[in-house]
Amino acid sequence: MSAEKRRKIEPSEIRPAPRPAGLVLDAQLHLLDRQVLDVDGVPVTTVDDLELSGPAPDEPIPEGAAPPSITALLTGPVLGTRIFGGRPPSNRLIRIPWDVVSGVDTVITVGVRSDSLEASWVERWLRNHVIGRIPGGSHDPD
Amino acid sequence: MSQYGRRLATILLALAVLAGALTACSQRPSPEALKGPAKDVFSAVQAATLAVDLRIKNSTTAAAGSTAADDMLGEVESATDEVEGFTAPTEEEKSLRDDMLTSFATISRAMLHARDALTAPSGGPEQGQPGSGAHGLPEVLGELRNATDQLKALMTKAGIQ
Amino acid sequence: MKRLLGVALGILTAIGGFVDIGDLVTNAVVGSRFGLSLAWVVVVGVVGICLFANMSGRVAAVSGRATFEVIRERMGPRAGLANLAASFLINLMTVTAEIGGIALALQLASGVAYLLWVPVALLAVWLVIWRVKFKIMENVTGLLGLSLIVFAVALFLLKPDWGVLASQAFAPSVSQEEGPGVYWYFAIALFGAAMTPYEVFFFSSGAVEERWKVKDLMQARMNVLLGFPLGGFLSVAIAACAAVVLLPAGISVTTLSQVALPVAQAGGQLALAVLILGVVAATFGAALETTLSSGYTLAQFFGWSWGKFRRPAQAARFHMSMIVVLLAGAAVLATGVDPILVTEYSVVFSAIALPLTYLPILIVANDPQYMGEHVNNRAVNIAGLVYLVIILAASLAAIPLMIVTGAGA
Amino acid sequence: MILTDLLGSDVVDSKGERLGEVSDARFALDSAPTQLLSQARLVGIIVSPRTASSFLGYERQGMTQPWPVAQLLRWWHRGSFLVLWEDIAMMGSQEVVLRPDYVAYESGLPR
Repeated sequence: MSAEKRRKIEPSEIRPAPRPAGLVLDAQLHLLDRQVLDVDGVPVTTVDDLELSGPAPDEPIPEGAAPPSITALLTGPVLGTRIFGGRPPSNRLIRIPWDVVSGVDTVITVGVRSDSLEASWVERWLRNHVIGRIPGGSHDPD
Repeated sequence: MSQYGRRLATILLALAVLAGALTACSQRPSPEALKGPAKDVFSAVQAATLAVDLRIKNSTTAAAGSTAADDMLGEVESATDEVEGFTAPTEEEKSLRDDMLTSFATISRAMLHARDALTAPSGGPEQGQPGSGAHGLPEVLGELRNATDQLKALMTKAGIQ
Repeated sequence: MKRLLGVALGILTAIGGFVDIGDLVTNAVVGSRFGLSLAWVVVVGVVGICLFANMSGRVAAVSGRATFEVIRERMGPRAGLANLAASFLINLMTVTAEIGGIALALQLASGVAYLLWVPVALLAVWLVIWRVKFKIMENVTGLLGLSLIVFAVALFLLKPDWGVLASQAFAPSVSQEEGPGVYWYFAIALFGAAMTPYEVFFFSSGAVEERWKVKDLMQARMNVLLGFPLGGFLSVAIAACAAVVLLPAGISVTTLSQVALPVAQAGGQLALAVLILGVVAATFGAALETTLSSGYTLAQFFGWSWGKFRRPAQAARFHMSMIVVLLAGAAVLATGVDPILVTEYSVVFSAIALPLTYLPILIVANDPQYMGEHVNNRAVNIAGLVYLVIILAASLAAIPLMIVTGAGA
Repeated sequence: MILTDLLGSDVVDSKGERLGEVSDARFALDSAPTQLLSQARLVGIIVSPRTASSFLGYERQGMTQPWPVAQLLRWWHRGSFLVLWEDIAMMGSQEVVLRPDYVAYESGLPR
């Protein structure tokens, strides 16, 4: 850890923020832990983490470098490591690419059907191997 | 991030120790320690007496009555096990514990008769008909009342109000 | 006319749905040991559940988000996971207690050992969750649960000394025999029985299941504001029956068969039959609600597709988790643990975990992004704050009291 | 890069003095549009002097109810500020280093 001395930012030094043009999203507030619905409104999963096209760690960022952007919403095993520390190997990350995201409100909507997403493989496995097999499994409750 | 994991583990450990403290260890048969089992058995025999009384008035079904008697028998047995677990070094405590155990035994015998009498289908309103001769409902009721009075006397003697 | 029927149905269902094995046992135990001197706790609990259910129902209706999604979004994954673990364990305890309650009631009716009834109850609960429509399930168990009114009828038939009962209720005194520690321990247990978190998970998820919109809020508020207090009145009637018959006889309730004694004494075998029907319906309804609640909490935390309005195949993980919960409940019962004991612990742990679910709802009900202009008004916020203090106090005092009194022994 | 590696790590200025922890990352959807939604560009990071736990999102939404909870949480996060992407020199695995001439902006969310 670098110098323990803490330099307190005086409130007077804080200037009004520049206002970006488009929709402004804070990750913790608007993206993380939000429910993801597919195009028909079927819940897909909850956003456990975000993947950025961000800078490589521990490398100085050149002046005027393009800012990173969100490449994918992450879900699945990454929730465990987010809470208890550590990091899952990158091949085990389940991704929902950012370009299928169609809207961000109190929920995040994607423009595709949930069955087409890798994030719903557990649901599909259970449906085909367990729940679908039990009689009455694919009937509307009457 | 992982210090949360460690903190979580310490909390769980503390809870486990807490749970350990909850289990009662074996005590000496002081009136204070006997108060719990004695009151439990008193409550159980009163409930069984009420069940038999209601059955005589045909206010309850055979199933409900016998279930009540069965439950109460279970209560008396667990109280008896608890009192048997007491260590009684002095002579005076030993006699108190043994009196208590004999009283519990008479109560559980009375309850056994009550359960048998209660399970017999009610043959109609006349008295004493269901169940074998000496174990008709009114006789069982009397037996239960005597056992209760015996326990009550013992409790007042031992200073358990 | 149809609307009036709908309103009446909603209220009746709320009454029948309010009382479960936790209310039944805790009120009977408290009545048999403290008389009505703890009746004020039921009133506090009922007002609390009305406030809490209203807020979470409004959050669900306006924002379309059920309770546990909101909890995770607002508190982040770590606090959310702790909340999920606590709520899930308490739900599992309550499912075990409710299924045990069904079995005990059937034992009371048949004389056959309750452990033989557990698989029957389990299968019946699962079948209803698997096939029966949400609305039908809710109404049938609610209406049948109404037969618990037999406790109120029995109270009148017992012709008690109303003066004594009233003095106990309005001038509560801690009887020296039981001691203040046990008195306050059972106050928390009664509070937990009235304000069980699963009722709120079920209520707000039900709002999403039945696609409530803002216009339905009026009906929902009516159900809560009329149904729950009447349900609370039933709880007090249960305690009063025990106070009139069991307390003088020195019988302290530890089994369901003892709870039935006052009703048998008052109304004979007919009243007993109605009571058993009421207990089976109330515990069956509660078993459905708690099993669904555990499915809802898991699905809403992990973002699975959930809901009885969907085909089971469309909500595979939701249904799978409920099957696992039911089997786990049965496994716990198979160990021979006394369901009444499980019930007594489940209501106290409900009180302990209540702040974890109450605080996020209170916060989101004030968040314009979720609620638009339907945010809490000033009165609701003041009441919400008062209850936040009560709930925190009960939650903090529960464990120390549990140790000091040996869980109310 | 995974976002949660960034959240909660320390923020130091060019002289190595600790300013606080990254409590959030702000994005704006104003750059090149993809098929459905435009790219979410990283505007900057929000630094909180005391704790990274962005508690219930109060500190940036100007909400005042319920009465004590909102005020308590805002007090807990007072002094948070926004640092733009251009002012970040290095995003290390241990800490984020800012450029010497970084500017601290208000972190309040534009209403």
